[in-house]
Amino acid sequence: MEDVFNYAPAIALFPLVAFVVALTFGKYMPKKGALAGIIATGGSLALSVLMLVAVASGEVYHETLYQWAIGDAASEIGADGIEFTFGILIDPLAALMLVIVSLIAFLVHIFSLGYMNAEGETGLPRYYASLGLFTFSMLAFVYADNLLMAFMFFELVGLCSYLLIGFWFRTRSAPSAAKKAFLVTRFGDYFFLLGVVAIAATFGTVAFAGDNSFIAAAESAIDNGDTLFGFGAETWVTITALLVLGGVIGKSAQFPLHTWLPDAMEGPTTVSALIHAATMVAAGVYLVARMFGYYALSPTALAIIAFVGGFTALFAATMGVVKDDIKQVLAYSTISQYGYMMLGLGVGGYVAGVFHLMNHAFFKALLFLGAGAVIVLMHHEQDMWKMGGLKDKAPITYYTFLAGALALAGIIPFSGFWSKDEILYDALIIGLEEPIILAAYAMALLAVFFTGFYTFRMVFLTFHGEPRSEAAEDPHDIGWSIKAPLVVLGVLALVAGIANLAPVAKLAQIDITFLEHWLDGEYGAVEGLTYSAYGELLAYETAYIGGEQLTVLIAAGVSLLLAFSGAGLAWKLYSVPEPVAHKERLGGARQTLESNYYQDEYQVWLAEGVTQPLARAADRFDQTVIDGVVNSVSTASLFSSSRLKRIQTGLVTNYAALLVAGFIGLLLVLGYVGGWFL
Amino acid sequence: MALLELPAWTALAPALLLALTAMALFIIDSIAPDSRNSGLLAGTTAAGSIVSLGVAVWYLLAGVGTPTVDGGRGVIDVLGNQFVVDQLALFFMVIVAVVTALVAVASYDYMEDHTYQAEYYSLVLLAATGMSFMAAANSLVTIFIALELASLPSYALVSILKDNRGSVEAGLKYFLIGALSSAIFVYGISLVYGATGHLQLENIAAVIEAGEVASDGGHEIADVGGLLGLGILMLIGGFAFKTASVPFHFWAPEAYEGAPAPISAFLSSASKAAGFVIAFRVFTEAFPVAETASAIGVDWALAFIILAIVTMTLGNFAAATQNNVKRMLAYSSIGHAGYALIGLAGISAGGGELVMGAAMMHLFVYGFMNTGAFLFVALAEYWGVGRTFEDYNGLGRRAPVACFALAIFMFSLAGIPPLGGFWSKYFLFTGALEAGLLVVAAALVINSALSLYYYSRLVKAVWIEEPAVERETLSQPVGLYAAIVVAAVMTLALLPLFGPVADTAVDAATAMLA
Amino acid sequence: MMIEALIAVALVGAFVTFVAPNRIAGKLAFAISLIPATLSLWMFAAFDGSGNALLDGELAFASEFEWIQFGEYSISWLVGLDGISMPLVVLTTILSSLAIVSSWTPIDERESQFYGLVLFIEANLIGVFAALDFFVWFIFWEAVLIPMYLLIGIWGGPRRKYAAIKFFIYTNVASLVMFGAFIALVFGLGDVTTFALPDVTTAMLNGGPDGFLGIGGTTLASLVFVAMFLGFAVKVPIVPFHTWLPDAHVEAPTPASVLLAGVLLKMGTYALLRFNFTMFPTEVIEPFVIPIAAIAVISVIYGAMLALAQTDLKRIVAYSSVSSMGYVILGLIAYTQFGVGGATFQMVSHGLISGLMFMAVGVIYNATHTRMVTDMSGMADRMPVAVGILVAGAFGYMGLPLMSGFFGEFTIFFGAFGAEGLAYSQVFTALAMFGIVIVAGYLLFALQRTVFGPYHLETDYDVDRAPLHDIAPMFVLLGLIILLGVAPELIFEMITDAVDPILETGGEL
Amino acid sequence: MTVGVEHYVLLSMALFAIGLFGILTRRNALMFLMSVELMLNAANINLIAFAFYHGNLSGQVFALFTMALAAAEVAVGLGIILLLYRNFRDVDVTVPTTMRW
Repeated sequence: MEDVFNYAPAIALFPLVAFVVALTFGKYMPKKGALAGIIATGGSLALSVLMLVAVASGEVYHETLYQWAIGDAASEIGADGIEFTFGILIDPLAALMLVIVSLIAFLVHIFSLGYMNAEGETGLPRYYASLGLFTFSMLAFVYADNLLMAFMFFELVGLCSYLLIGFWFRTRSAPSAAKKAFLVTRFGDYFFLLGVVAIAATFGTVAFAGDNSFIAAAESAIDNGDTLFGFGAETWVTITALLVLGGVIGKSAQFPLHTWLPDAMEGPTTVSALIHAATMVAAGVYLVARMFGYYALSPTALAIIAFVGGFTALFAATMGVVKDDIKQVLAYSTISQYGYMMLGLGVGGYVAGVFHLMNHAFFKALLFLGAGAVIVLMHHEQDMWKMGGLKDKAPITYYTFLAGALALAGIIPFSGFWSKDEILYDALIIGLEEPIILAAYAMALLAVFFTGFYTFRMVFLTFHGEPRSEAAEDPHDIGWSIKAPLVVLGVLALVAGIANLAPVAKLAQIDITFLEHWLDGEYGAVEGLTYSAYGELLAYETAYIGGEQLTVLIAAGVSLLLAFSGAGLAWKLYSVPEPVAHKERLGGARQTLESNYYQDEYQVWLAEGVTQPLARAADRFDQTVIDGVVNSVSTASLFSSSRLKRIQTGLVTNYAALLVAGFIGLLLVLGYVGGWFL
Repeated sequence: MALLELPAWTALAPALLLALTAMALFIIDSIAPDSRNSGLLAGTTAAGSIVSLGVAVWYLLAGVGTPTVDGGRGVIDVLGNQFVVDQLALFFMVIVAVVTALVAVASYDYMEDHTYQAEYYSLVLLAATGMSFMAAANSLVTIFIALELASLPSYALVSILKDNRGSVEAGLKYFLIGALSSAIFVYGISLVYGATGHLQLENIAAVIEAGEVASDGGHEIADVGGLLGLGILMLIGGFAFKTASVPFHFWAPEAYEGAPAPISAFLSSASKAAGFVIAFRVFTEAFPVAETASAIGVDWALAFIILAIVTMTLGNFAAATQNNVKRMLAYSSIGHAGYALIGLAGISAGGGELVMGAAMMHLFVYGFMNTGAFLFVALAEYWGVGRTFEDYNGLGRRAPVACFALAIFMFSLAGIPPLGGFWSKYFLFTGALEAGLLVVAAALVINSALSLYYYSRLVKAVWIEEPAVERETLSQPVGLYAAIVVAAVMTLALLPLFGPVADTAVDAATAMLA
Repeated sequence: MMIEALIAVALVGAFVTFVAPNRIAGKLAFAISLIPATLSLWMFAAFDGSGNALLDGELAFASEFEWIQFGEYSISWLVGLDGISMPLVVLTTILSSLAIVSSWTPIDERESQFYGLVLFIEANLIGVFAALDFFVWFIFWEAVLIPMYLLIGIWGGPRRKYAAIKFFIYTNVASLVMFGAFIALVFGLGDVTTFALPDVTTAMLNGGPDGFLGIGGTTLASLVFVAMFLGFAVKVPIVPFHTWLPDAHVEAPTPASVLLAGVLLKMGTYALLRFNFTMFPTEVIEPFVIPIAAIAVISVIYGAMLALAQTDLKRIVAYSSVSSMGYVILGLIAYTQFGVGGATFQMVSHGLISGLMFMAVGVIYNATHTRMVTDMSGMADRMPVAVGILVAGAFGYMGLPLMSGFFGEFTIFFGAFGAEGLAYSQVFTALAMFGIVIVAGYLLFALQRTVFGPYHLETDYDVDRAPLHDIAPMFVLLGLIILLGVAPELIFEMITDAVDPILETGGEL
Repeated sequence: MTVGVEHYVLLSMALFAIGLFGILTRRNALMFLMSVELMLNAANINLIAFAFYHGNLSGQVFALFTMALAAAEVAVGLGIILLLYRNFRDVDVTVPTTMRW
């Protein structure tokens, strides 16, 4: 079975080929490169599934395939050489993620046929090429076997995101949004790269897995109580872990680097679905999961992750409440949901985090594609206040979208409920010991309410009530290529939860937590990259409110209650024939919420109010002072020249006089030195 | 090489040949007084100087002057040591002959329709003879005579354009300053004679080394140190005049600007070189550093250090903002005099032969690049395009070859590779450093930066600037072009082929300082 | 004799082109330039050198003979290649060929002179990287000035005369200072009577100078180190000696900019590596480590900030070159294999990328006759291919992985971070690294303003797709950039091989 | 009684100074020329006196050469002064100032 792994590189290479094909021949091809993309991603999907099966059959794959650079570098812990390589690591986590990514990519490619091609877009080859490049980078990132390789493809997906957000480059807003997206994430990546460099310089390796992985090295360093770059080993690990976290926060749009994601909605909705909901944004969280062992070594780092996650979850949810643009709502919900995943990982809920990552990938992709469908229906109108009543006109869209919404809101039995609930549960049991985690838990819990509210506000405004515009009266019709992906994802949104019915398992004492076993390497696993292995590293105490089962019930109950009440409120307010905005009820909070807590303002201010004036000042300084000195030298010498040549008066008698004077001067000097006058 | 068979006086052949050619010209002129056959005259002059050049080179190759221990033929002295022919002498005879030849060829076109051609060429040759003799003169008497023999025709040559106010003014100023300087010079000679009782260089040296004057009951030389010092200083004045060094340079800008361009080339290259050769000879032979210093209480090199710095600075700074190309070149040649003076300034220190050798190389390369530059001005005057930088604008379009040569001369003067000027300038820099003349070296850096400005300014004018006036195609006078091209080719070729020059120069210097 | 062949072909070619008629000059020059290009590629393949040229390593294609005797000092023609100079020679020849092609469009007067000068520069640049005797090296080093002065001065922009003379004098003065310092060093070494760099290096590392003009040996060494550093700092250029660069770049015609940024700046860093960081024993460098590292960081950040304030595309790229050179200095001073090796790699990489950027900007300028960010927008609408390449180049400049720039920068950062000899190396690295954010800032800003958004152009020219011979060279460069980004070992191996001896002799800084 | 050599030297120096003074003050070209002659003759006095003092003849011989050359110099000088008069209608040396700076 393991020989299938020899095809592992192809998973990423197919889309790369598609990229080249679409870029070069795209404009001559029937579907402008779409077919190449579909075939490639299809192939990747098939191979990924094969990998999944292979792993299920107990195999794992960890090979170094290509040597990028080797050299001598005395690392802090004494290793004196280092290799930077490209390699593939396929373990349960990677295999799972491969399937998710290739599946979504495949579906999005198909969807694009209806969304882009049918709409007669120009520049389709560019579009499909970018998609192909993205899929390639993302898949390569997923099964990267070392941190540097991960970083490199982490950057590349950023590039693709830039290109795709700016797809409609003839507008003013899209390029600006693209720039912002790249810059903000780049700011995070700065810390990431610093972290990579630091880890490489510290441990002389950047491998994720194996005995010579930096995780193992860090562990032993902590055990030996080494001093690394003048810090205690654990402190240093924390520092480097947090540096890497910078990249995570940037990519996964966590506070305070979340501001780019809403703007990123300037891109085609398909792109939003693939990149800015399901996969690229997940890269950050995935990275944390990938090197979870490293974070597990540092309680501080974990606590920070958890808190940031919890805070972001609430923070973003509140902003989603007041948005009128359907994609904006989804954007903020995405931020919020990734907050949950961070929280889950932060509290050591490795399985929960990954679980939610998977579910979210499905239902958020679904929701975005659904939104895309709605936008097609609405002749590219995105304001929910202009929609309404689409329920009957586009049933498939409606029901799939509803499935996604229920999952997002966390309504049992939809997938979102299970994963979110598990996260909250994990947070709770830790929180009972750690107050800061408890705070994070509280915020996340509160966010559940808002999630339910904005989700169903969106649903009701879009699909229920009376049509509020002639576009809504007679919607544009949509083809199979749009419907099919929606159905597939809709089903997944409904059933994906089965993968890990933890509460049920705990209550009914039956062993149905497949995902947990999966990630715990019961089928196949790489040494040290298993849930239980991480568990040993974790330093968290857990506590229960009167027994485990009770705690489970309480946790699930509370979150469900909140979700329902949020949804109920939305139903109360908006599920009416003629819904009206209720924002004024928010009073003072409204302005703050609508302007997103002035996050963009201060970041823009940092860029335009601080940096640019600084740059201009530097430029003035350069022009006047530094260059001024240079020029003044020449000016001075030319001036002195024009003065000096005046002694050549043209009067020969002056010459004689000057000559004699000069001679006497020389005489005096020599005479003085030679002492002739003494 | 049947040289030994020749009588000793033939060692002076390079100089004598020049004199003979002058005579020949007189004969030609007296046969056909009002002939304008400039071809014949210029040809004769060129031929004579080329023969003289050939002989000088032949002697050098034959090993005249190289110490017999090195398989050479040793130094040959003539007329009871009034003249000596050694490598130094031959080296400078070569320079003089080269410049003369170039000037003669160039003058063929420049003086084409000039009345007094025979006079012109014979004067050139007489001056050249004087300079050639200066190279060999070995006694203050012969030095003074040779120097005057070089000067007097020069005065006449500068003012040979009788109806050209500039030429006459130049001649006048040159002459007046010259007369004054030679008076000072000869007075200096008298004082040295008074102090030592000798006019022949090595005898003077002998007295100074002995530390006492034998002829009169033997009193200490130090007693007359002031007298000797003043005399030496006045001698320096004489050389400074000939080499156009501050403060005796005042004649140079006007003389070079006013004189016919070939003459400017002649004076600024050959005459300057001649001035330096006597300075080298006198100060290496007659006034051995240490003893003289003990006698007059001061190292005379100090005077040259001061002169070098002041001269190069004044020359370059004054040149930087000139508008008249010829005048700019005049000042630049003052600046180069300053560079060459480093050779004398550094003699006293260890490794003096390197400095002096470098200075000699510089004068050699200078003989090509500076002559070439002035000849280009001659060409411009021949075309009648005007005298200022603006007038030169865009010449590169019309006369690419000449302007290419000009670029070569300018960059070579600026000491930028891949051109001959690079070696000599950087060897001077190197020598100055080894001699420990850090101040001088620093001055050299500053000045060469400034010189870059005005040299490139001329290149800019001919190659970069747009022509101010649209001019029809320019004629291509054979002689001028030939001279310029030859000079340019030599300047270029001296980069790879600099070895022999460097060897000869350093050997000569070593021999003098030995 | 291979190196001589390279130089000779270029020189002869230069002369031939100079006298050739204008209309064929471009094609002719390109044809001629292909000879050294292919030749150097063959040499690259056949490269059999090992070790460092100055530290008695195995030279490739070496040749030596006596040239000039100056007193007791002998100057000999000594050329040869090692792992450091080989890639740079290839870079030079290839970039020259491409620069020639890229100038077919913009250069429309006095072509023969133009292409002659370009070939002349090429010859000298090859010489600079191949020469191993100080005087020979210095001749080529200085000879570059003349053609560059003329290229900027004749075919440059409105302020070309000012820019040309500024470049000319500024760099020449620096060279004089450096020259004097080195000569003083050789005299200080006493028993050394050649200017051959290997001999000087050996003498330096075995005891160093025993003083000159009453200056003690160690003091002399330090003084010379500083003087030479300053001399090269102008050429690199390092803040605050950089002000000639933007002027020269902005005024220079595209191909000149390509060569200037692509190769001429590398002369400075190359010389720094060869002289300051190879010849001098570590105890001499020691006191200057912190200041130099500080200067490097300042160059990176300050240069980037300056670029941020510009609205002229060429000026932006020019200042970003200052910034990038800061990385190189940081890598050199890190004094580790990855630091120095990465710095050398970055020389090549930056040569390719900045060359590409200048070409792309040039192509846009050919079409729009403006370089002002404020004058245009939406260029991607009219010249998609050129813009595509510009964007690719910009991301290369930002250090996008799998492009050469990333490898250079990453290795430099990695080498610097753990550098034992550099106190606070982590802080310096972190500060310098922030350049990658600023560079993204100004490049993306420029892209957003110029190539994206609705099409608009201030100048009234109708913009059309660029001709193939403008695009082709950029594709070649892009290919090389990606190739080196994916397979850096192609040259990194020989580089490290040549770098190691330096570090061994130096010992730990 | 014999006159000490130093008196001759003082005399010649005085003469030299007079000549120099003339050069610095007189603007008439001929006066200028004569002053130069004075300076040359000052040198001659020295030479002859010293020749007498040192008891060798080279000084005297040289003095003869000097006179001859002085004569030649005057010849050339007068020629130039003639030209000066022809072109500037004046023998004032401060008149020709077309070339300066």
